[in-house]
Amino acid sequence: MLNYVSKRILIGILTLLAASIVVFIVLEIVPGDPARLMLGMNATEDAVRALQQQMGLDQPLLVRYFSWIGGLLTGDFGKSYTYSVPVLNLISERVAVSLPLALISLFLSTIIAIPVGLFSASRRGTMADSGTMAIAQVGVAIPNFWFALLLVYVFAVSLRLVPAGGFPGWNAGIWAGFKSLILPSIALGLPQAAILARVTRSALLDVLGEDYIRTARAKGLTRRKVLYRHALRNALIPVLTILGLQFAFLLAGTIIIENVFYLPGLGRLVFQAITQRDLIVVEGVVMLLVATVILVNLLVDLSYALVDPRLRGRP
Amino acid sequence: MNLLEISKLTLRSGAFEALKGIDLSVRTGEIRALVGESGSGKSMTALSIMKLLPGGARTGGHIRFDGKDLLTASEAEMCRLRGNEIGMVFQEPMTALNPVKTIGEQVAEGIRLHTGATRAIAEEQTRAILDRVGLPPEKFPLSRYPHELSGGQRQRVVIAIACALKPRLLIADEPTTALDVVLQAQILDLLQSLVDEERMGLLLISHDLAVVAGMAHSITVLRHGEVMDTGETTQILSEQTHPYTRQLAQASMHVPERTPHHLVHTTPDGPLLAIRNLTRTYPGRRKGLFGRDPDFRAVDDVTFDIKPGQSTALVGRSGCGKSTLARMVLALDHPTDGQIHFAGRRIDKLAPDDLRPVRRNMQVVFQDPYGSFNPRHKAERLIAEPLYLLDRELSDGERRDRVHRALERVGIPRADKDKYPHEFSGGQRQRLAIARAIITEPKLIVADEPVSALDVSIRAQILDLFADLNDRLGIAYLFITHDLAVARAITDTVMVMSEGKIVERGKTEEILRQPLSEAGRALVRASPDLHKALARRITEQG
Amino acid sequence: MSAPTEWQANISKAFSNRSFVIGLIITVLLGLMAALSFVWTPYAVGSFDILGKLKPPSPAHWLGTDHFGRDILSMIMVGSRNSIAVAFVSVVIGAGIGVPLGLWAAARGGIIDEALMRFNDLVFAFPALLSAVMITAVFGPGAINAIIAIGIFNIPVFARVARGAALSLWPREYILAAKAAGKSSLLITVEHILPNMMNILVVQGTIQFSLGILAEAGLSYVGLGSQPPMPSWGRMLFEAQTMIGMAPHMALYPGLAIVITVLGLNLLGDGLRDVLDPKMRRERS
Amino acid sequence: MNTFWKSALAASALVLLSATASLAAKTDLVLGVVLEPPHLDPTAGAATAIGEVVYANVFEGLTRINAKGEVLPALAESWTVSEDGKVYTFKLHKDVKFHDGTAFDAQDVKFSLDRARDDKSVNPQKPLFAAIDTVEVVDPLTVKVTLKQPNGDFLYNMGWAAAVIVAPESADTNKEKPIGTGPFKFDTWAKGSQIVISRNPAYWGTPVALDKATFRIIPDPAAATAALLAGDVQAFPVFPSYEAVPQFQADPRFKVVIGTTEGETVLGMNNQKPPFDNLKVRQAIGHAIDRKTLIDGAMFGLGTPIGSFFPPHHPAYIDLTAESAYDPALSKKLLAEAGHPNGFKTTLKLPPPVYARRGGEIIAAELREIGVEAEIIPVEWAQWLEQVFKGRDYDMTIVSHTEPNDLNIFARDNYYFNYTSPAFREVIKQIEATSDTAKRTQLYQQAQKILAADAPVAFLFQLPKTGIWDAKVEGLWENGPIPANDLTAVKWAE
Repeated sequence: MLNYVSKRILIGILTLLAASIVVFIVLEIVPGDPARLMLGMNATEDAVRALQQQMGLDQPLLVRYFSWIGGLLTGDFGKSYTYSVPVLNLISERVAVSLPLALISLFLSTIIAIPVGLFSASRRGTMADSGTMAIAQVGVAIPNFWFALLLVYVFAVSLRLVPAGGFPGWNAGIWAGFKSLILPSIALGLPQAAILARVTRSALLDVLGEDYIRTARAKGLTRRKVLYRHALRNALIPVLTILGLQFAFLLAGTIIIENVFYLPGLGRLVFQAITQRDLIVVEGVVMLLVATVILVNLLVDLSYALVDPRLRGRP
Repeated sequence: MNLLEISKLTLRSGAFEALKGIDLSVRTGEIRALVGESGSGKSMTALSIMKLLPGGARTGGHIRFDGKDLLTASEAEMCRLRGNEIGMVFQEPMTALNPVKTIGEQVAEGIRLHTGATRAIAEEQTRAILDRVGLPPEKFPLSRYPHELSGGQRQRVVIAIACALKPRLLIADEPTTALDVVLQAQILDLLQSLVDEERMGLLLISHDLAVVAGMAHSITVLRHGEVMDTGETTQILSEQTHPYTRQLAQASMHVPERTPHHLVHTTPDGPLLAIRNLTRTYPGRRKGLFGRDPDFRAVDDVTFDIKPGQSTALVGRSGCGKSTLARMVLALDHPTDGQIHFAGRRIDKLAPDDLRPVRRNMQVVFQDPYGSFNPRHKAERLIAEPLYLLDRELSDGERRDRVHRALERVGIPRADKDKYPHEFSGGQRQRLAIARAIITEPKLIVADEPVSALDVSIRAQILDLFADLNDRLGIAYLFITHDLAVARAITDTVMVMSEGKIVERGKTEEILRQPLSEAGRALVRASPDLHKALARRITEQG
Repeated sequence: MSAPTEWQANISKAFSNRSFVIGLIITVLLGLMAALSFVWTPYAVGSFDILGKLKPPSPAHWLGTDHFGRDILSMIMVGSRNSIAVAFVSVVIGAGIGVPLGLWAAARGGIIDEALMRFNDLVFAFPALLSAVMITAVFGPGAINAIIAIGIFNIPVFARVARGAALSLWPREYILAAKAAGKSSLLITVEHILPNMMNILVVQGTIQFSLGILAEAGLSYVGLGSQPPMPSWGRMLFEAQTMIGMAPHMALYPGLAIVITVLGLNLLGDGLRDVLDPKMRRERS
Repeated sequence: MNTFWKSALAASALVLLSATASLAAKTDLVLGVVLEPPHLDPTAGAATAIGEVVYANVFEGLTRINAKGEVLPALAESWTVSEDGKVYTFKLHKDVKFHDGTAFDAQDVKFSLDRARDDKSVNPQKPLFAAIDTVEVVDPLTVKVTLKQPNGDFLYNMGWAAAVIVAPESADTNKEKPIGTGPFKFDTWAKGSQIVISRNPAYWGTPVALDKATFRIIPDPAAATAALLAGDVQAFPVFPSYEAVPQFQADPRFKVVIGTTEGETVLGMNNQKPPFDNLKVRQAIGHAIDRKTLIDGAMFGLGTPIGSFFPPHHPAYIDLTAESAYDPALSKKLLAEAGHPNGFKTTLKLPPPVYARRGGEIIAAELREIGVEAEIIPVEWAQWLEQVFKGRDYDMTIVSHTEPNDLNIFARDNYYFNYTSPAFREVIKQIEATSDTAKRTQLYQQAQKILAADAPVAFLFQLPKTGIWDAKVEGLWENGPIPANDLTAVKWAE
C-alpha cells in the first residue's frame, strides 16, 4: 500500500515536471509581447525595451525556465506582468471563489445524482426509471453555459431571488458570498448531476448482476437491503472515478460560467491572463490546476483502496 | 411428508420452455442428486425453489416446502425462508462473495438478519460455523476479505453462509465444478458431514453422475427440462433401465478403443520432444522500494521425453505449473532456464521466423471451445490459420482441399466450413479446434484440458476422436489434465506434477492403479469413479 | 464486419431498441439538414438585412432573425455543417492516432505501455477546456485549431479504450492459437484484435462525437471556434447573450439545436452500446 | 417564450421600482467598468482602464481636461507663457498634500516630468513629453518648463492621465497602492472584482459629494445589462452593449446619455502592400461601405459617421462623408480601373471589441458585394499590437483610435498604416507650432481634407459614449474627451 502510494506520488511529480515543460514551451510560442501590450499604441520603442528589462523578458529561455521552476519549488510563483503583484496572491484570491464554487457544485451534483441513481436502479424498467433517465439524458446534452443563461434570466433578472452575478467577496459576509455562488453552482452542478446519476445507475445495475448479489439474496436479504448493503459500495468505484474527473472539470472548466456570472475566479483569471499575455500568471494557474488534477486523481485512487480491499495490497 | 415436494413445475421465459413439468422431492436428511447436462434446466429448478429467477421468467405448478407452496408465497415470506430454512451454495466461488466485505460480515449478516442476534453473539456463531467448515478462526479471522482466500476456501465460506442457521434444506448448485478433483472431494465430504449432522435435506446438482454417485441417496436425471429417470441411487445406476441414464453412465466411464500397436511409429532417431531441466520463475511481488517476495518457481527443473506417436498425460492440481509448462513447449512463453528440443533441434532460443517449421509440427488445442475462435471469422478461415506456417503459399484449391480433409478427419460436414463459430455446438467447436490443430499434419499436439469444459457425453466423443487420430495419423500428444479419467482413457504414460516439479512418471495404468507419490495418491483418491462408488454403495447396503 | 446472422440479429435488435431508433432518427435528420444546407437554405446566410434584424419567429422567418437580420433557421442549418465537421474530424484524429497507440501498447507491453500510460496521465492532467484555450491562444482561433484542440484530447481517450479492449483480448485462446500459428503481433492485431473491438470503438466514437459537438459549441461561445462568416451554433449563442432580453429566440433555437443534436447522438451511442456490447461501461466525463 | 421574457422583465422592473423608491439620498455609488486596469499607475501603463478609475479622482496633473475637452487649471492654479511660446511658468496651489500625508511642491512636479522623459521611462505616452527641454524649480510653488520649440498642445498634453503628478516617495508603489493628490483616495482592490475609492477628507479643493465609489469590473455585456437592471451597479459610464441601450431608454428608472468620444473608428489598410498601395483600391473600399448599415448593424444605431479623422464635436470639424459616400457601382468601376475587375482576396484582422468584430462581419459582407473576399481573422490585443501595429503584417483591420488629439498619427514614421504624405506632415508640423485658435482651425480642416482625399484608411464612425445610469445620479460626464470617470461633481439627487 505504502509502496503503491509512493509510486503514484513519484509518477505524479514526473507528470507535473513534464507538464511544466509543456506549459512553458507552449506559452513561449504564444505570439504577443506583454510589455508592448501594457504600454499601448503610443509607446516608444525604448519604453517597451525598458519595460521588457524590468519584467525580465530579455533573459534567455532556459534561464527563465529554471528561475521559474526554482521559484515554484520555493513557493514563489513570480510576479504578475500586468498586476505587478505576486502571482500567488492573485491565485489565492481567485481560489477563494473557484474552490467553493467547485465544491458546492460537486456537492450539489453528488447529493442529487446518487439518490437519483439509486432510485432509478432500484426501479429498473419502470416508468419512474425511464422518466428519470430521460431527464438525465437531456441534462447531459445541455451545454452548461446555455443553462446558465436561462438561469440568470429566470432567477436573477425576473424573479430577483439571487444576484445576477458578481462576487461581493467573503468580507461581505458568508451568506452574501454564498448567495452569489448559488446560480453558478446550479448551472455547473446540474448537468454534472445528470451524468453522475446515469453512471451511478448503470454501475449499480452492473453490480446487481453479480453472483454475490444472488448470494446475499439467498441469505434472505430484501432487494432494498441488498441494494444498500452490497451493491452501493461496489458501485462506488466508477462513481468515484467520475467524481474525480468532475472535480477537475469543475475547478478548471469554469471559464465560461465565470464569464456568464462575472465571478472573479481562476478560470477568468487565466482567460484574461492569456489575452493580456500575462504569461507568468497563466503558467502559475495552469500548474496549480494540473497539480490539483494529479492530486485529485491520487486521492481517487487511494479512495478506491478504501472502498475495495482487493486494491489495498496492490504492488 | 416430504421436506420439499415439487410437482409439475413449469418455467417459461418468453417463448422458451425451460422446465416442462418437473416432479422432484427431498426428504429430511435425504441427499437428492439432480443430474443433467448443460441446458437441462437443473439450475433453473434450484432458482425456482429460491424464487430468485431472473426477471421475465414465469413459473407454474407447485413447489411445497414443509407443506407451504413457495410459488404463491409473498416476497416477505421468502425472505424469511431464504438463508434461514433454505440455504443455497453456488457454482462459482470466485464471484459468489462480495469483494468489499469481510467474510465475517458476510456470514454474520444472515445470522443477525434472521435471529436478531447482537453483533457479538452473531460473531461468536460466525466463528463457530467457519470453524466447522474448515476455516479455524485462528488461521482465518473474521476480518479476512474474500480475495485473500483460495477458491476452495471461498466455497467453504459460501457453505458457511448457507449453513449458518442450520437450514432444513440445502441446495448446492454444482458446488465443485469450478474446483479441481482434490478440492471437489473435500467439499463434497464437507457437505455430506454437515447434512448428516443436522439432518438437512440436500438437493445436490451436478452434470456428472460419477460425482454424485458416492453420496446421493437418490438421483433425478433431467434432460431438456424433463425428468428422464428418478429413483434410488444404487438401483438407478446398477440397473440403468432408462437409456439416457445408461448413456450418461457409460459416457462417464468411457474409455476409447485404441489399437495396441500405437507405439510402432517409434523411430530410432530419439525422442520427438525432449525437455531438459526446464525452469520458469516469476519475480516475486515487490514489497517495498527494494524488497521483493521470493521468486515463484512455476516450473521447477523439469525433464522428460516424448517419443513420436506417444500419448503422454501431464496431470496435477490446478496451479501446479502444468499450463506454464505447456506454454513453454509451444514457445508462447520463455523458459528461465533449461532446454527444449523438438525433433532433435533446440527450439527455446529460436527467433520467431525460425520457429515456423517447428510450429508447423506442433499444434495446440485449448480448453474453452467458446474462446478458442475469433467470432468474426468463418470456420474455413479459422481452420486454415496454421497454413500460414507453410513455407509456400497454397493455392485456393489446395487450401480448400486441406480444409476439407481436416474437417473430414474430425467428422464435420464440408458444408459447415462457411459457418461462424457461434453456429456450432460446444462439441463441434472442439472438433474444429482439433481440425485446426491437424491441418498442418503436425507430429505433436499439446492439448490443455481439451475436454474439461464439455458435457460428459460430448467428452466421450472428443476423447474417441483424439484416440482415433493418434492411431491413424500417429500424432503424439501432450495432454494436460486434472482428470484422471481422461488420462486413463487415451494416454500411454502419465507424469504427475506438483508444485512445479514432476513427482512421478510411468505407464498410465500402473500409476493410476498404484500411485507412489503423495500428489499422485491424492489425485487418485479424489477422482470420482462411478464403478468404485457403485461398488461401495452396494457393499454398504449389504 | 461480423457474421451475417449476427448482423441480422443485431439489426433487428437495434430497431427494437428505443434509444437507438430515436437517436438514429435525430442523427439522420441532422445529417440531412447539413446536406440540404449545401444546396438550399431558406435564406442565404451571407445576406444581411439590418432593417429586418431581431425579428421574432414568423412565417417568413420560421425561427426569426438575428442582429444582422439573417435568418436563424438558415444559420442553424449551415452551422450544423460546422459542428458535424469539427466533431467528426476530431474523432477521426483521436481514433486515428489513439487506437494505433493503444493497440501498440497492448501488443508490446512493458516500457511502451508504461510510456503510453504516462502520456495519457500527462494529457489528462490538463483540464481540457483550459488547454483548448491555450492551444487557440497559440495558433489563433478558428475551426481548424478547434479541431486540433478537441482532437488532441480524443487521442488518450481512444488510446485508453483501445488498450483496455486489446489487453482483454490478448489472453483469449484464439489469440494464443494465432500465435501458435506463427503470426506476428502486428498481423494478430490487424486480423484478430482490431475487428473484435470495433463495437467498442464505434460506441466510443459516438460518445466522443457528441462531446465534440459540445466542446465546439463551448469554444465558439468563448470566441475560439470557427470564425465568421461561417455560422456556428456556439457563436450564435454568444451573440444572442447580450440580446436575450429583446430577442430570446436568438438564444433559444441554437441552444435547442445543440441539445437535440447531442441528445440524439447520446441516444444513438446508448442504443449501439446496448445492441453491440451490453457489458461495456460508458466512459465519459 | 417571447412573451414570457417580456413579462419577466416587466415584473423585474416593478420590483426594482418599489425597491429604489424608498431610498434617501445616498453618498455612495457603484460604477460598472468593462475592463479591469492591470494596475493603477497611469504613468506606467497605457490601459485606458487605469485612467477611468484614477484620473481626476486619485491623481491630478498640472492641468486637467473637463467634460467638454477644455483645459482647466488643476494643481497649477495659474500659468504664464513666454512670448516665443517656449517657456511655461506654473504657479502651484499651496497646502496640497498627497494621500500619505507628504506635502506636494514644485519638486514633485519636476520629479514627475523628468521621470516621464527619462531613458528608462516606461511612460506609455512618452511623445507627450518629447517637447520638454528642461524643468526648473523656481521656488516651492513655482515651476518653469522650457520647451525645445513652441507647442500649441502643451497645456492640453499636461492634462493627460499619463502626465499626472506623483511623489517620489510613492512613485514605485503606485501600481498597487496609488498615492495622489486627488479628492478621492484609494481604498481596496479585489482583483477581478472591484476597486473602491473613498473621499479624501484632507483635499485641498472643493470637497466631493460622494463618500465612497466602487468600480465594479463587469466585462461581459450580458452581465452588465443584468447588473444594471438588478441594481447591482448604479452607473455604467461606458456601457458595453449597444443593443441593450433601447431597453434602458424605454425605462424611466435610467438615464441614457449618448455622448461622443475621441474614438475615430477606421478600417485600416496597409498602404504599402498591394493592392492597397493603389489609391483607387482604397477609394473603392471606402465607397463600398455603407456607414448607416454599419452603424445600425454593429452599433445599433449609435455612433456618428465620419469622413475623415477628426471628432465631430470639435469646433474645427468638417463633414467630409460625402467624399466616400456609399456607391458600390463606383467601387466596382474604381476596382476595374485599378486592374481588379473581378475583385481580389484579402484578410481582415479584427481585435476583440464588439465594434470591430461585428463591424468586420458587415464590412466583409459589403466588400463581397464588390468582389473583394476578405477573410476574417480575429486576434487578441496582444497579437494585434504585435502583428498589425508593430509588425505591420496585415491587409486590413478595424480599430478605434481613442487618444485625444491624435490626428498626428498619420504623420508618423512607420506607423502601421504605412501612409506617407509630405503635404500632410507639413500641415501637422505647422499645427504643433501654432497656438492661435483660428489659424489652428484652418490647419485642422486642411489636414482633414488631405486625409479624406488620400483615403489612407476607410473612415467609419466616431465611437459613441453610451452612458447609462440611475436617473437620480447627477454629474457624470456625458462625453468622453479623454478616458476618465471624473467623480468630482457626482451626487445623488434628493
